[in-house]
Amino acid sequence: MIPFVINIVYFLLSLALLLAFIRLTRGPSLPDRVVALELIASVVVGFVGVHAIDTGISSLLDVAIVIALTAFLAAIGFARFLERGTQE
Amino acid sequence: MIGFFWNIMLALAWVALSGDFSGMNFAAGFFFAYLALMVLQRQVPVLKGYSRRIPRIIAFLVFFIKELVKANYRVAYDVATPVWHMKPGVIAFRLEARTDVEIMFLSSVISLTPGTLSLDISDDKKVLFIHAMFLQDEEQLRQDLRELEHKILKILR
Amino acid sequence: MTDIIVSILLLAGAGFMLLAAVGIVRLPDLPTRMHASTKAGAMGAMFTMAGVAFFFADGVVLARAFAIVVFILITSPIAAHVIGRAGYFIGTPLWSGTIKDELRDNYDSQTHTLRSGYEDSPESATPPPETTPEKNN
Amino acid sequence: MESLMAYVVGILFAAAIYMMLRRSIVKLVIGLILLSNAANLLIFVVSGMTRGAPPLLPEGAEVPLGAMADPLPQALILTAIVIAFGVLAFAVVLIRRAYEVVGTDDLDQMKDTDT
Amino acid sequence: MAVPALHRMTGKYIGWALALLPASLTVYFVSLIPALQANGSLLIEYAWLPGLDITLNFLVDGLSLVFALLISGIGTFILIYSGSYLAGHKYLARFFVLMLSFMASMFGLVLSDNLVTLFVFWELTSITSYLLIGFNHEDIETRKSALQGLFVTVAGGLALMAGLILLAIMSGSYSLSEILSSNMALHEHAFYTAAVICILAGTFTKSAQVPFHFWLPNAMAAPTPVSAFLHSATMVKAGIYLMARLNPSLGQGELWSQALMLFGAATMLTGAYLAFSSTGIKKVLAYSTIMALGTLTMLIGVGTELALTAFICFLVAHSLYKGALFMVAGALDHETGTKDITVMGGLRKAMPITAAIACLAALSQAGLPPLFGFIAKELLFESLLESPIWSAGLTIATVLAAMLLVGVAGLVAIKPFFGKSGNTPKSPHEAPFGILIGPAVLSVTALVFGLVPFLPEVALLQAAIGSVNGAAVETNLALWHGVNKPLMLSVVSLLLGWGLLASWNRLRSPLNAINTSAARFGPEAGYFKFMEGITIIATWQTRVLQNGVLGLYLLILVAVTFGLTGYTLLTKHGINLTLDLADSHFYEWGIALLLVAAAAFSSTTHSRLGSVASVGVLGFGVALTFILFSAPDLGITQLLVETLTVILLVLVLFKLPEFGNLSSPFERYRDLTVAIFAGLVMTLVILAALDVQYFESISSYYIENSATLAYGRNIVNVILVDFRALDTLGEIFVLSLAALGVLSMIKLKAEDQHKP
Amino acid sequence: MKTNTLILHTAALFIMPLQLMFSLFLLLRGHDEPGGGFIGGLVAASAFVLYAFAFGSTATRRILRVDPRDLLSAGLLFALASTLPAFLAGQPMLTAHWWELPLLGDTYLKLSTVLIFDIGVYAAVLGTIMTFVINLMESEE
Amino acid sequence: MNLELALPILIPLTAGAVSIALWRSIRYQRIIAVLATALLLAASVWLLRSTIDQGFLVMEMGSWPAPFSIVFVSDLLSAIMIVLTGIIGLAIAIYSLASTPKGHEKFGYYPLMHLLLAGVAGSFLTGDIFNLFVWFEVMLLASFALLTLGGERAQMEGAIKYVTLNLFSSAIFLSAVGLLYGTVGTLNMADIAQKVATIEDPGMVTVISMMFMVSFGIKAAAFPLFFWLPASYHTPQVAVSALFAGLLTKVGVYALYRVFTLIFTQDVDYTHTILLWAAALTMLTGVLGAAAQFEFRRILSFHIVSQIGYMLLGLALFTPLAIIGGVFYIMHHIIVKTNLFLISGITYRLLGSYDLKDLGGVYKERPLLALLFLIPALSLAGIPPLSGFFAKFVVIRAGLEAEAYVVTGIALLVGLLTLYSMIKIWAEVFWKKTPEHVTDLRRLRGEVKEKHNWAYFVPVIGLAACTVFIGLNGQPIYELAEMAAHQLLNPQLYIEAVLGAQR
Ligand code: NA
Ligand code: NA
Repeated sequence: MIPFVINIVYFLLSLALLLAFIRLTRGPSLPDRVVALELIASVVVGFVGVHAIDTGISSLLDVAIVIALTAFLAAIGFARFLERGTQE
Repeated sequence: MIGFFWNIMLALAWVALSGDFSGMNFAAGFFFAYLALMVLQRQVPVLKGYSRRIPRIIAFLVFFIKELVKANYRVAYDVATPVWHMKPGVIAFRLEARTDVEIMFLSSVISLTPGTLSLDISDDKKVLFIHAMFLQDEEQLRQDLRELEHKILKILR
Repeated sequence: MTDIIVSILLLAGAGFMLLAAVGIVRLPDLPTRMHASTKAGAMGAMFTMAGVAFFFADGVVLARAFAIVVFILITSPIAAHVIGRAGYFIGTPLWSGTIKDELRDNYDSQTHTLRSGYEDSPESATPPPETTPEKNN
Repeated sequence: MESLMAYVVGILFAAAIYMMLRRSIVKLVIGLILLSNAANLLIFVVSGMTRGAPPLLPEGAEVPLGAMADPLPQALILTAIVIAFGVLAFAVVLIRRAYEVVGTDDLDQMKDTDT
Repeated sequence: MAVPALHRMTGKYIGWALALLPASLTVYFVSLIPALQANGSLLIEYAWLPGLDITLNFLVDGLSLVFALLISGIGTFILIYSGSYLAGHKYLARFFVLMLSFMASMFGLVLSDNLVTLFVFWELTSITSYLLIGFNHEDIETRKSALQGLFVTVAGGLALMAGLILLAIMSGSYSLSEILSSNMALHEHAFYTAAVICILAGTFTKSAQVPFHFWLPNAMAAPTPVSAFLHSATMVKAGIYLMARLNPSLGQGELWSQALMLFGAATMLTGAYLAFSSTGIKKVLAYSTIMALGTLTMLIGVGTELALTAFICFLVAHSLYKGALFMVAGALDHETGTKDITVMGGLRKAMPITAAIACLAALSQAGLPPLFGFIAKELLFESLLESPIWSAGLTIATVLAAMLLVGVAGLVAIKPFFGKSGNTPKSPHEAPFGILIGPAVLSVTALVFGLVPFLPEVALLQAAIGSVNGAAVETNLALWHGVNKPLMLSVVSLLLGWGLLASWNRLRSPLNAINTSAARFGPEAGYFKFMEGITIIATWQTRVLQNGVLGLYLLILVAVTFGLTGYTLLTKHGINLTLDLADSHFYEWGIALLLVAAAAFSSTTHSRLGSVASVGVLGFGVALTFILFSAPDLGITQLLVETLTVILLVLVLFKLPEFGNLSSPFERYRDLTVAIFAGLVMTLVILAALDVQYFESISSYYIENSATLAYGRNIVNVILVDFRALDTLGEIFVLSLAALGVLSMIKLKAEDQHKP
Repeated sequence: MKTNTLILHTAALFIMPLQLMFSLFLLLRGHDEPGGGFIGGLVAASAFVLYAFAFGSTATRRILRVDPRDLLSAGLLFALASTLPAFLAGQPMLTAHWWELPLLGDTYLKLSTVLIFDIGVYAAVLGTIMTFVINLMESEE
Repeated sequence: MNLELALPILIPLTAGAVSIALWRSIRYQRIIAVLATALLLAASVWLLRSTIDQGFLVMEMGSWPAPFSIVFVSDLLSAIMIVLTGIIGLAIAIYSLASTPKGHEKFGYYPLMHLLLAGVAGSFLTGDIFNLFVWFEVMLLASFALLTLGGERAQMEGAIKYVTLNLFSSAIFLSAVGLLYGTVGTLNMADIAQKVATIEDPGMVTVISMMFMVSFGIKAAAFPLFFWLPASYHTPQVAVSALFAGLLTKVGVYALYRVFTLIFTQDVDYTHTILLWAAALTMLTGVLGAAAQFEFRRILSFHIVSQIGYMLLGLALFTPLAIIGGVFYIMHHIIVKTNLFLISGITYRLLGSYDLKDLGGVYKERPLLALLFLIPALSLAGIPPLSGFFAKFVVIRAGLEAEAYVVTGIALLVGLLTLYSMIKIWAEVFWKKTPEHVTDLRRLRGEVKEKHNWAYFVPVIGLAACTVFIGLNGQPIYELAEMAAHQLLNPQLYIEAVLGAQR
């Protein structure tokens, strides 16, 4: 049962990745793209979790910790950019 | 929060001293450190009331997760159905929270709660501007937010 | 039994992620998209991690999964806040169906100040009446 | 998976080179990023891709219990990633500085030094 | 280096002081004459670079001794002469340094036993000659002339080097004595033709043979002592020396003798004609030198014993009279302030001694008895009359040349001193003693040798002739052989020459006109075309290749890289475009799709931040690939680096403009084609590499020993910090270098701006 | 645009210590589990980058206490110092040395040149990235 | 253990790290600069001595056995290159004391110099193909930073090209390493060589060798991959130009020599023929490029390209004599080319320009400097008896013996054109009258006393002395080259030294 479910989960997550990427390409504004990027980071966390179960390797969770702790920095960077950009 | 930080530091010290870097050992270290801080908090002012908060935090988490699941359904429904039921808008929410930590915590929780998103705080820190997805019943929303705020302040104060 | 719980949790997690993704594709403007991505993303991660914790049924893994959830809960609203705010202030258009905007009027784009509308009221613990703050334009 | 990834790597190389051939210095930098990603992936692909067997020995074990992914290319790629990062940081600041002093982002206008 | 110090000590007598050096050498060389051996004897032996068979062995035989004596003897007087001629010149010390260096190189050239050593000195003479021609280097024409001389002689020198190497390969030795003593039939060797052509290219340029003769008259920009010494007596004869030297080995081939006769005769005629039609006294002398050089070459080509005897005699005679005439020309120039013969006249009153010396030398040049020049000319005619081939043609040519030469001698010796007084810039006086001693001694020597020819013959010339011939030769030099064919020819040429001289003033303008129009097609024009051509080609090449457009540079690099790789793959391995659908899970397809989409979007979007975000997605995709395929450390690193990269880009980009659309559609399609080609080649190479995994990886060692020997369970980390820690050490230095570079780029500029 | 950074400020103060601790954790146990000096250094750098975004470059310099460049050189010198024991023992460069320092009772502090090396890597990576970021931010201001 | 094998990288790395730590104290950095490079030279001579005595020195880093460890290997080629690195390092360090602008010193000039030397030394010593990549990057980043130090417009334009094209090269190199590892499963060059030799159908190896050839060809500035060099080498301050001119491209050449004698000898007819034509065209395009230039350092830069061709010719002909010639040429070239750049710096100092049009009159006022120029310039042009002559002589002889007439002819022609360029510089800078617009002649006449003036001349005189020494006393140098060539043409020796005879 688990392998079947896991495949479904992989499928859903892949779909989520691609959909998020579609938003990233469409924009239209930079914040829209950033939101999509953030979501992709979250989906990768999901991928990591599922993969940890799939392979039985709990060490993979460290990857998820890193994403959780640092991925949002990119968003802050972009936001900073936007703030600076309109200053001029 | 300083208490929590110290708790973690002590736990890490425990781990380092025992030379066993496993997670279980860390948990043990955390527990022992918690006990130690419980004892200490009477003497050290910044640690005041630290030990009492852990149970409250857990209680809040349970409440929060419940809210999260409940309200997520509404967003899900609207996203999944072809017609938009939402009535989005930005509202100004007068804050009771005063300190930066309180405000930050509240705004984060609001952002995590489905249907609401903290946009910004007024310069005098009195009002939180919130984007809400379902402004069909604004009063109800404001009441819910107020309740949430109270619960948070209870933990933090 | 574990398998079933884990499966449900994983499917829920993945479902939320997909929901978030569909949300950001479908929803009409930046704030609404952010509603979808922030919440559903966090939810998805939470459920997935719960599944992981159940699957391994191990203290260390539990601690890690818990840490991941906590971290996501801390960081994702911060990201949402900075992006949402920046997006709003650079003038990303709101959906035409937006019914209310109490921020726009309090923001002075020349001086970059954001008023609360309560500048004169005292620092009281008692909440003021829950009405729309009077506009003093 | 390796054969599929061979195509992906090829496409990454193509995209990288196409970007590097553009006249805008910003595109040049994007091209450099793509290029280093492509090269790293190439190493990963040609030295064999193994599913679900990271080169971590279980606690207490001295030798692996089963087959294990090749750790050596991973170490190489890790080194290459970090080097590429350093290089990229340099390149990024370089293009900014070049833009400041030359006053254009058009590479075709940066040809005074050659002849 | 001691010269400047000596200059300070001796003041204006520096020339005399330095002349002691060659003078003592002359004595030394004379002392060697009695001990001369048939095969020559080694003076010094020193293994310079034995690995390459390069030795510093000096060999003395008749030929080299003749040359050595010419160098040291004439050199002695030239140094004295220079001291007076250039008295008070600011850079006299530098001049003497160069002269002495040249002299030393010249000695080395004629005495070397080793081909490479000989070549070393050969090139040194070219360089010192260059520096001496350009002694008055602030004048642009002088610099051009110096360059021309150098360029032509070095070009020939390079050919000579190849030729000498070929010769060494043929004969198996770099030692002249070994080559000459071995009796190999070199002309049957496959390399013979190439070697001869290369060597002759070297000697012809050095000795100003047609068509390379044009540099020599231009070299007259040098101070007169230089012209007298280098460009008449010694350096230009280096080529002659080498041909004479190699004649025994290479002379058996027809190519050798015919080429020498042909080019020699042509040079002789050209030189004689140009000498006669020139007006500058130094030019006249230079062209007559060319004529003499041609004659010498021709005589080697004829190659009979008689011809070689004539060769040696003519060589000596020419060196004596030409050295003297040049020094006289210098004296005239020095005293009158002009080099133009047309304005000189009647100088015998003001400069009687000079006039006497000039007459003596000119008589020798014209081949009149009782001077040594006469003996040489008689031998010349005689040998040509007996030449095995082309006898008639060569004889006629030589008579013509001799006739012109008589005219030339008259021009130099009679025109300035007799007749009407000219209008010269300076009012002339007799030249000082230092200037006159040289030409006087040389002319008198020519007279003495003419009167008692057996003196040099017995002592030296016979041995020299033997060296050129490769075997001993019996000779019998005498002033008077009775009335014979050669004498008749001499008389004919004398009379005709006299006639020419008489009509010189009338001939001058038509000859000038002919020369100017001929010059447009002459070899010198070729030289200028060549130099111009180099510049044109160079400029064109630079414009095409080094055009400053980075895109084109990169395009070429990419095309070469993948063209070469792809071609090699196609021809050496074969291509195989496969795609195994079964071995990938569907979600892996999803990730692959994400990677491709992210790459494609980031390289096609018009939004630079969209591109950056897309690159971020690509990073996530790559990280995911790492994670799914057992590389968690890589995944983590990739994620962190990607985030930091995005942050860096964002920090920097806001100072930069949006993407512009700068390229034309053609450029875009061209680049796209190349990029797709590159990607395709990469794919094919990877697919091919996946097929051929010849050996097991060495990684099993790390896996087995990580825990037990390196005490770590994360093998990747153990490799990074222990098994291959050096990589990591290098890597952190790379990072720190990037940091330093960034730091200086940002901060150094800021500091500049603060400066006033 | 307005620069109200209350939320970011406060959040940074919470998150940064977490990141820093996690980075040390990654550094110390990197020999056995995913992590190590690089990854640890990158995470630590993220922490300071967050701080820099929230509070600006001057404040970040203040909490770093030393110039990032000094951090960098300290890292390099640490890594080089780890070659000293092998050097003194006359062994090939970078030969690892392991020591167990006895602490109270039967606990030991495990030290090795490998760890020193990894710490050097950590510091160098942190120093490098902070040099990039702080200087870039200063050049904007 | 062979300490001398580690010192050539440990000394500059430590000096670099310490110099960064002493960032604010320029005085100490200057002292360390000279001290460390002098130590490096001493260590390199020690290394050369040991290598001559023992043939090969091998150090297995971390005491792990080869091929699992990274090994440092010194054969004669490596040792020679290291000695040259030491010589150039010391010369540049001393010269820099006088020539480096204050601002550059304050922003890490000295640490960058040390680390560049470390990268170069590491590249010469490593016996591991990936480690070579790492040292290449160290060198590359150091050169990036040095190239941009100062931030002038020309520097930035040049640097963008330099950086881009070199990074492309690095990416190709890295990919090639990956492909090679994928095919033979090892990184140790000796191990690779041994394994490649046993492959029956080595077509794929040849394919990979092309990528190495291109990548190293870019680093070496071979035709048609050299564009980055003339675009950038004249832009930084002169000591940096000189350092680059002496060492950087030679690392590429060294790498080509290493892999195309040790590893990729399975299809010599194909690979080395490509090299041969690349060599010929490199010589020709380089020298023609120089002929079109009228700026001191640009002329010199193009000549680097041209002479790389000679070095490649040695490798391409692949006969013992040819390799000897190539090695000899490398030794000669590094010293001479560095010196010429240093001299261009002095004339720049005297007259304030690198443009030949704005220079002149140096021979008249500074005869010693003129002599110091003539030595390397004529040596570069292959005029005997200077070092360049023997280098050229050997290569030409090897070419003729190998019956490669066209290429040899080109080599000869290129020698002539090289002389043409050097003479152009001589005539314009030294012979010509000082141009009218130069009004302040006090510097030229030496009437202004310069601080640290000695530091300009000591290295120039030292390098000129080396050139003359090699010319007059070529035998020991030739023997070195001969031994190096012997080792290069017998890769079995290298393999046995690294992996032990039992394998
Ligand atoms: Na790279
Ligand atoms: Na390079």
